[in-house]
Amino acid sequence: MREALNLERRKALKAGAGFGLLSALLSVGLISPQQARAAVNKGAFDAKTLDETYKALGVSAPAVSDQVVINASDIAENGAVVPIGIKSNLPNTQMVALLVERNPNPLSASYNLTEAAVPEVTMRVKMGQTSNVIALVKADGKFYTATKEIKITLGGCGG
Amino acid sequence: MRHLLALLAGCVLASAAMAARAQDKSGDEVAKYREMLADGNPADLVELRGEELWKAKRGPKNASLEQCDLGLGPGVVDGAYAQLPKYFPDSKKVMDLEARLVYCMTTLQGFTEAEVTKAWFTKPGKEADMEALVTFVGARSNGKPINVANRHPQEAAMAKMGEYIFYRRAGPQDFSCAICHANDNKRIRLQELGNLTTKEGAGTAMKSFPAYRVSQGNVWSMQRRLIDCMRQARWPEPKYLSDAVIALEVYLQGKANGTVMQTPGIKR
Amino acid sequence: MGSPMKIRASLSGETADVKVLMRHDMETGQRKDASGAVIPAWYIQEVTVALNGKAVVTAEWGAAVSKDPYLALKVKGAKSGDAVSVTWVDNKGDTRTDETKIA
Amino acid sequence: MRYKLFVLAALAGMSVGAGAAETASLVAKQAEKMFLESFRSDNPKYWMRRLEQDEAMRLCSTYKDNPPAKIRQQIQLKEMATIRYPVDGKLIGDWMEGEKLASSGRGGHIGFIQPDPRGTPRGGNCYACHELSPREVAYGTIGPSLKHFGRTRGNGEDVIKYVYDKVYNSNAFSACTNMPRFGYHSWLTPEQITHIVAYLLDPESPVNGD
Repeated sequence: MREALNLERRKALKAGAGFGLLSALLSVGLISPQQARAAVNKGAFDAKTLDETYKALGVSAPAVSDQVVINASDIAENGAVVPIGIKSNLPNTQMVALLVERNPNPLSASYNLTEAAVPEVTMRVKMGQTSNVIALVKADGKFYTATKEIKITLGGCGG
Repeated sequence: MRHLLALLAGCVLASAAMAARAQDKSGDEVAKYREMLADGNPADLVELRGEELWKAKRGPKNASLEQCDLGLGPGVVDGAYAQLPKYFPDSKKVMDLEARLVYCMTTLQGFTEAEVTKAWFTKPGKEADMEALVTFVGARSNGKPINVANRHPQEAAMAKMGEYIFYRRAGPQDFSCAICHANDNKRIRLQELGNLTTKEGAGTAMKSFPAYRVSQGNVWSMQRRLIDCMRQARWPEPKYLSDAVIALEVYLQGKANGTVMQTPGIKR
Repeated sequence: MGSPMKIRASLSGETADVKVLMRHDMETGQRKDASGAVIPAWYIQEVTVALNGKAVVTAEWGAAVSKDPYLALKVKGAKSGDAVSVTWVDNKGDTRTDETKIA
Repeated sequence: MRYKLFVLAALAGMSVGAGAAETASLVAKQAEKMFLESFRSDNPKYWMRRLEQDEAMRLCSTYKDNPPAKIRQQIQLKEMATIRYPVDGKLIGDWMEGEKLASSGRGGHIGFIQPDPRGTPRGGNCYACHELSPREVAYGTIGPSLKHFGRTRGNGEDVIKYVYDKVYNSNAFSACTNMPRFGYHSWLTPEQITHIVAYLLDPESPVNGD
């Protein structure tokens, strides 16, 4: 029985972009969320520095590119919710990720894009303090970045 | 000498202009931040839950709130928030939306007052039903002008007492509401402060509540907003639904009268 | 099973603008409650956006994504009436799927 | 209903020619009672004492922070007499400590919803209302800009004493100002006030930098 389940799971994982399958397995309780996480981006979300994160993602020496654009305000009124958009103008963009340099774990989110997706995503993240945010893009097998500083201000009455 | 003065005056102007520009830049960036937030207000999800709660048969009497009289007759929700607080002959009290919802939940659904006021605001992992109901009812006044006539003598009396409380200083920082909210064009840190003694200032504030607060991750009602102002003033904690809080609401709604509701808002 | 999402999908040309609001606490596991006890981590780890049942974007999230998450993206080759569905799975294994038709 | 009875009773007792002042004081009496009854009964007594007003607070509230000249003068004289100094007599301290105090708006929050944890140090929260260091963009404008305060005013004895006194008891100079009386309420200690003085006046302080 266990054999069978393992086989099932291996098949699912093999499917690669089969996230739908993964969630299906999760929802019926066939695999635990920890296993699901391990299956996808092992370690990258637990990495504590930019370098560790890049290593975990298999990224080396990403090139700075003006074809990667970060859309965010210079100032955020509250670090609990910081809206950030990433757009890639590079052909064949396969993945975009957002890293917040000074967060306890820099990697906030990563998006695998199929050909049907425009390489442009907007999200909202928590930032513990003023920090550089880095848009990491994988296009045609190579990695590119753009960086922007976002100031987190103390707001309101201050308490 | 005259040249020196002219030069000095020039410097002052220039640095003032530079400061103004720096401030504009911060202002522009804050405006952009708010614009990006406004594109998706999580309060919309809270509103949906509120509507479900409104229609759900609940409590010992297994009844919904659909027959609740919010001031425009039983079951009328559209526009109700915009004309609250008001005097209700059945309870012989001036009530705001939350006080009225508690009244309906006790009379129609058979809950006790303690049951429905115990968890009136959201705590981590526990969303408050009251917040959801307020968000739903509030949103159904969207586009309607605030209309508190203060016709009943008790409403007029509450407005006067609200004004008194607005200026009443207390606590180890000498604060009153007026300290921060009786002047035009002021900021606390980067946040603009409305002059709540004017229609424009009070209107901007009152039309947008209930509002989602990104710093808190949930919707705040006007009760929550005012009770927290008193916390920030370093005062002890007012009772939920107390007369002092409702009196302030009556005073502020009166100042905002005529302003078109735009809720749920989204704020820092 | 989670609270419902709000999905907006509007068409400009052949590209659909998809905007999603999800209701989730997104607890980092680093906060404490009033009694000083750590509030356990609880956050969405995986999001799939699909057009007519076919995955277009698959996302992995950390705990740094804000409470009540917002996600906006664009899908090519869409037409009026197409179904856009969004599925999330959190670290407790809870999941939710909602769907809307492109206006 | 309670209020209505109260109004009627009070009206009956009014002398002929009772005017706006009497009406105002009547509202004040009712409102005062209602206000104090509006707080949770489980607030400890020493919390509730925070709602008591001293004479300056009472007068400022009554006149909506704009008292007539005579009363203004009276408040200022009385408040001036409350100012106390550090034992060693030194009125200018450490600007770095001052910066911490100026930046923090924490401390002193009570109640049951979001009180400060026990022992949270109280900040001066200067940035809530004032521009100070040119490097801090998140400053308020309720009070005047104090950027380059020492650079423009110097740091002579008179200026040092003025700044100390002003922070200790703002109402000694400007009755019913928006600024708290930090020393008078023991919100900050005399020593902490000397650090704020340094933050404003020390040439090394970022307030006087670029």
